[in-house]
Amino acid sequence: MVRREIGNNIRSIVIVAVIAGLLYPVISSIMPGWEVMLTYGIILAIAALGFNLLFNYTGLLSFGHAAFVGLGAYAVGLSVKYIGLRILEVQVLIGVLLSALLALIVGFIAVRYRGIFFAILMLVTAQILWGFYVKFYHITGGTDGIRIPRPTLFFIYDTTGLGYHAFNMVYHYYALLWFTVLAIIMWYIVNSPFGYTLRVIKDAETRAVALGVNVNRYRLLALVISAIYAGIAGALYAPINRLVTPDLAYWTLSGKIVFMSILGGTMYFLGPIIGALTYVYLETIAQRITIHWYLILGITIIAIMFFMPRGLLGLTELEGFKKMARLFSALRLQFKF
Amino acid sequence: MSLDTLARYILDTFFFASLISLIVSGLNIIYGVMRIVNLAHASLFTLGAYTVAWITANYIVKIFGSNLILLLVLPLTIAVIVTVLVSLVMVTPLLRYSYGKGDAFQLIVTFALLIIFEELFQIVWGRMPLAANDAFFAMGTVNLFGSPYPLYKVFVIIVAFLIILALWLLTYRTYLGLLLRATSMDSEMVQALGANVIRLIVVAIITASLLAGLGGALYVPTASVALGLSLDVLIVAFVGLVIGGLGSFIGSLIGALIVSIFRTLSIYFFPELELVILFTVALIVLIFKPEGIGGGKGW
Amino acid sequence: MSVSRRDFLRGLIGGLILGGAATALGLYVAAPEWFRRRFVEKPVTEVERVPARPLKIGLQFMTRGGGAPWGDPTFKGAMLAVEEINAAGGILGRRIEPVIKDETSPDETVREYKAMIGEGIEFYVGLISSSNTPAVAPVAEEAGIISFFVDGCTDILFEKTVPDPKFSFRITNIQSADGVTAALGAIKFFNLMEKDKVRIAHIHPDYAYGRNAHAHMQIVFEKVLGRDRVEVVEEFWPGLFRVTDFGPFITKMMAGRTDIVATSLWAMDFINFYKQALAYGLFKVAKVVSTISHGIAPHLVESDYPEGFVAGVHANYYFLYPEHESYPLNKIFVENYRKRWGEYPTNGSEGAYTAVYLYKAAVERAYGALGRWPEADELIKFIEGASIYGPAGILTIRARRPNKHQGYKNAIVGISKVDPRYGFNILANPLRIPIERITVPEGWEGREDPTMAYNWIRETWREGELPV
Amino acid sequence: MLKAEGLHVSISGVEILRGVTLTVARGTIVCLLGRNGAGKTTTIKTIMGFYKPVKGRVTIDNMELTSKSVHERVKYGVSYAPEDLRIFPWLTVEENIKLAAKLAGRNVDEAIEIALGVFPEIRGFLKRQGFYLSGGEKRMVAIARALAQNPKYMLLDELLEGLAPIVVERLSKALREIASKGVGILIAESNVMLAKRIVDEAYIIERGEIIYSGSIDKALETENIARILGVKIKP
Repeated sequence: MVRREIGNNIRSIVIVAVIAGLLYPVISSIMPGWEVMLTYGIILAIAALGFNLLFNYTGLLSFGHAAFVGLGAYAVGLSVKYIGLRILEVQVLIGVLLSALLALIVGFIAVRYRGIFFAILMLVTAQILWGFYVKFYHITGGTDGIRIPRPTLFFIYDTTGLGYHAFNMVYHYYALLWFTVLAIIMWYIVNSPFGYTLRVIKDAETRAVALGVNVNRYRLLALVISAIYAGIAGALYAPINRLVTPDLAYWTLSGKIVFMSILGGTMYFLGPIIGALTYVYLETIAQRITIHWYLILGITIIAIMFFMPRGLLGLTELEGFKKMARLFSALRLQFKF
Repeated sequence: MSLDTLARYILDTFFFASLISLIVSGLNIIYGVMRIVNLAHASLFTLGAYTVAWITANYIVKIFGSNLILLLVLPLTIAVIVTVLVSLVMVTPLLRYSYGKGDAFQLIVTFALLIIFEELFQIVWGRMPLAANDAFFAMGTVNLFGSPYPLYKVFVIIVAFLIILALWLLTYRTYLGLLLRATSMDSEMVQALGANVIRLIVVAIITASLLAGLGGALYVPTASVALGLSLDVLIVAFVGLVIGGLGSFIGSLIGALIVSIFRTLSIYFFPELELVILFTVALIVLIFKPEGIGGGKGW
Repeated sequence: MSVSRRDFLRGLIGGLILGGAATALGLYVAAPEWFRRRFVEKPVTEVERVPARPLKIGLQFMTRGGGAPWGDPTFKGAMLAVEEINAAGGILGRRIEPVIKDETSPDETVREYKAMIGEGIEFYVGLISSSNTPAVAPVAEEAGIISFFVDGCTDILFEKTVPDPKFSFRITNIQSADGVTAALGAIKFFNLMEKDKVRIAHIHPDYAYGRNAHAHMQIVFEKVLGRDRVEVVEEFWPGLFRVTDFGPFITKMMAGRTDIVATSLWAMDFINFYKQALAYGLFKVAKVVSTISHGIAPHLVESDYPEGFVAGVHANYYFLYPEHESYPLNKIFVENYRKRWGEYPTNGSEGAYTAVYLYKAAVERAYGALGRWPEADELIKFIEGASIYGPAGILTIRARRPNKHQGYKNAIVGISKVDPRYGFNILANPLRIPIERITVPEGWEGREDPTMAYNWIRETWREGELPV
Repeated sequence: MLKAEGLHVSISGVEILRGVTLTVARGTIVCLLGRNGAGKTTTIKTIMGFYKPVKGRVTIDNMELTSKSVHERVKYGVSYAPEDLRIFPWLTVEENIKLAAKLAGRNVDEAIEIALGVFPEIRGFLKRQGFYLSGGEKRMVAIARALAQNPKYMLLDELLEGLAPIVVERLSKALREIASKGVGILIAESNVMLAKRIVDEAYIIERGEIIYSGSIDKALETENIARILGVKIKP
């Protein structure tokens, strides 16, 4: 296995976070309205990170991660609707517990299967939840969804009084904080003995079994962690969207999460993050160019799959890019900066 | 429940099962030969439906009036031809090059193809739903224990039955069927024995497209066709596929029938739970028999 | 890690290049506009009384998928107004420039709405679905964009979601009026007052609109006919545009010996439903009352529609009424609309058309008072409480709670009938219902669960008596 | 003559074969002997066309096969029985053989007769599905299936492993019978003792290279080769 150095270290996470932080005021001043996408992007990146723990490190393709995203979002929505809870951290915790519980229940069965069966099992799970949200109108509000009031952050900071732009900005940095912490934790997870074991299981399952590894237990744990990430993303998604609807558990969202990770490059730790951030803008730009933007999306997906299987970060391995990197480091040595 | 109601329910169940089984068996042929679950398959169903709706309303009715035979046969034939041609241009090459590239790759590529189809329908046929119920009404109704039932739905059930029968004969009574079944069990070995698997793949995709296009063409006189139909159809077909078993011919039929039965039952008893029930059945089947009811034995 | 410094550099360069490329792409798309705003046009100053830049209007309707027969004419109505105003020189000389987005699920609709704000719209006309107005309105309030919702008329919007709106308005009649009008139409046209027992089957789309229509039709039946004379045989809740085969539903209705099928299915759902119901012979045994059957483009209501059922137009407007001879405003609108789009307008077209003109009228009045182009929060005062003559007659925007910012006009319901002059099925024998007789009056204070109108009817209507 | 000349094969960046050269003449049985992972299966699969060699060529009676795809090679008279046999599990034995004959363009009834001529036992389970066959039966069917294609050359991968000596004896006899009809057989084997029961001449492969060709007995006299093949040399 070729080692993918680029985008697989802890500093690059910090760099992305810092860039996402600095870029927000810049975008909002030169292209107002475009800055919200950045927030959506980093929140979806959290879900994509969870997805990739399963996909790249464990070798399981989940076509139903929207199940956990939806559960996280509905944890926020239902806790607001029925107990008036608005402290976001507590809501996130509820989302995490529910996602983990669901992952444990489904995973108990699902981790025994691979490939298409695992993908379908996850898809079916998500669709059942979706059916529940849609059909139980009196509990979930059906397709109308549940409106989310402004949350209280850090237990004491009530955001109700903030204006539209002020709240968006505050929430962006709040989400960014979650993102940074979660991404760093994920980096430690994939580079821990646990993470290496997952990779051994993925590449050579029989060898792992021979070494006495309980393969299914490892897979289950990976699924639970992955679900927790998606759940947190769902919970964080609710307040910025102001609305929780069954769409958040629909298979198209699962598809989007898969696509984001592929776009960025699933072989890289940073891939899903870059993918999510690029995707939200790609979607917006494509929508501006043409009303037939799904056509562009579809063609892009196919082109990436055939011609850029390593995704956007795969470009950094091109010779030209490497040459530039060498040039840059030579310059740096020369001038000692 | 009175007799006429019961009879209607049974016929409705079979009608829905007929359409679903046409799609599911197509999905299964492709899966059998290539090990690809083609998510874009339902788009061909929609394509067939759009073609019939468009051609009937714009040409057939205007040129030939409401001649029943022409209304039934002509749009159906054209739709099937269009579907197969489009499949040859768009679906076949993509699937061919996705062959053997891994589950993730294939699922993602076919998903993208589904999106592209959805958008192309919009460009060609606009955003309005299309309908062409002429054949449906021209056929009239049949008296079913005292209340009317649309004859067209019976016609669809019969046509689907004949198609399935032909498919069965093809699979179990011909050399091509033998080859197809062998390929669904072990395509590499078939190749090593001297079969041109790529050619077989093309044949399989065309057959599947034909079935899907026919399904859509049969469906459209009973309802209208709109954007988003592919997704709805795909999801139901998918449940049928899972229940019946991936890559199994008998499974396709069983799956379609079970989906249809549960759908009718849930509409009758718990209309709120229709989708939940369908997916729960699929989940239960996956847990206890992950290869599906008829799965695991090749096509 | 020993190599981490090199990793760091590579990561940095990768990030920079990707970031740069993304920014460049973004700039390529957005820059001309931004550039123009920054450097070419002079910034708006206090001295400048009317900004020179075009006036951007956001238009967002369901123009694809099953909702298209409804959303498409609505969009056309708005575009007609925009084109007419532009041809006449714009609003105070400002050309209107439409920014067009799609209305889909609430989630995506809100995101698109936000994107429109980013593109600098100054006012907004949009929305068909009752799922979407409660989703978009809070955002409109926060962002301070004057937004006219053409439809999406759920009572919840101005009762619960934004009880004290500033920037959001709604043109269509409130949703409770829809169910009430249809039920009253059924009682009148079918002479239900004379029947001993009425067996009703409900079939409604499973979201706010359907739930709402169900509640209001049911309360009117129960109140006017008397609770024990009404028997509900079945209730079906097919998901909006999710069911194409209504066979099982229809079979069950017929099995239950239904007299009246009460429905609020619309657009594609209604078309599929009635075609299958025809084939199953439902209309031979049961009468149908629909809140909304004739709300789609009139020519799409084909001549095979069953005749003689209670046809609703969402309690709003039909292109034949008010009669053209006595009300030329409608005649002109219908003719212009026909000339532009080659078809007859719907109540949605009328609503969107009137909304654009309402904005124009308000701006002009504000200009008269202030002597300059009004800010959004100044403009509100000129819309609240205002009345405007539209093609449908007079439309009044309510200024006080409950249902502040809701538009009111007289409701209409009729009988479906094939008209050889048009070659399609029209709404005939119009029954016009004064809106104040069927909606919550200003200042009424009552419970809002499920809606105020529901409780108002329950508490104030006299049992066994027709209010109109 | 089936010839492989200087085959170099890489699989996902790892070089598996490094210049393998061997020849099989019609009417002879040639054994490719080596440890697990030495490159036996890769050699056979490359001759069959499953792997494209980086360098080197495959010819049959001086006709170039290197660029031909797998299914075309069957038409030139090569047939193949893989290591895991790959009998189609849900087809009957008869259908298995029929399919092979048909794909090679042969008359089906004739082909079945020929196969039954070598393995009369098969007649007893002709209608049984492949899934329900025992290991020994499967191997017979695998050989019969290859034979039904009327090949000039047969490639058999690890056919004898794990069988009872009596079955080995039966299969060896059959192979000799087939060879006597003018078919060239290349058989891959890791067990020297089993190989010796069938044939004396062998190519010995180690780490992707042919390190010896000739008599097995002679080879075992060389300490190095004997160690590779896991045979203890008597003092």
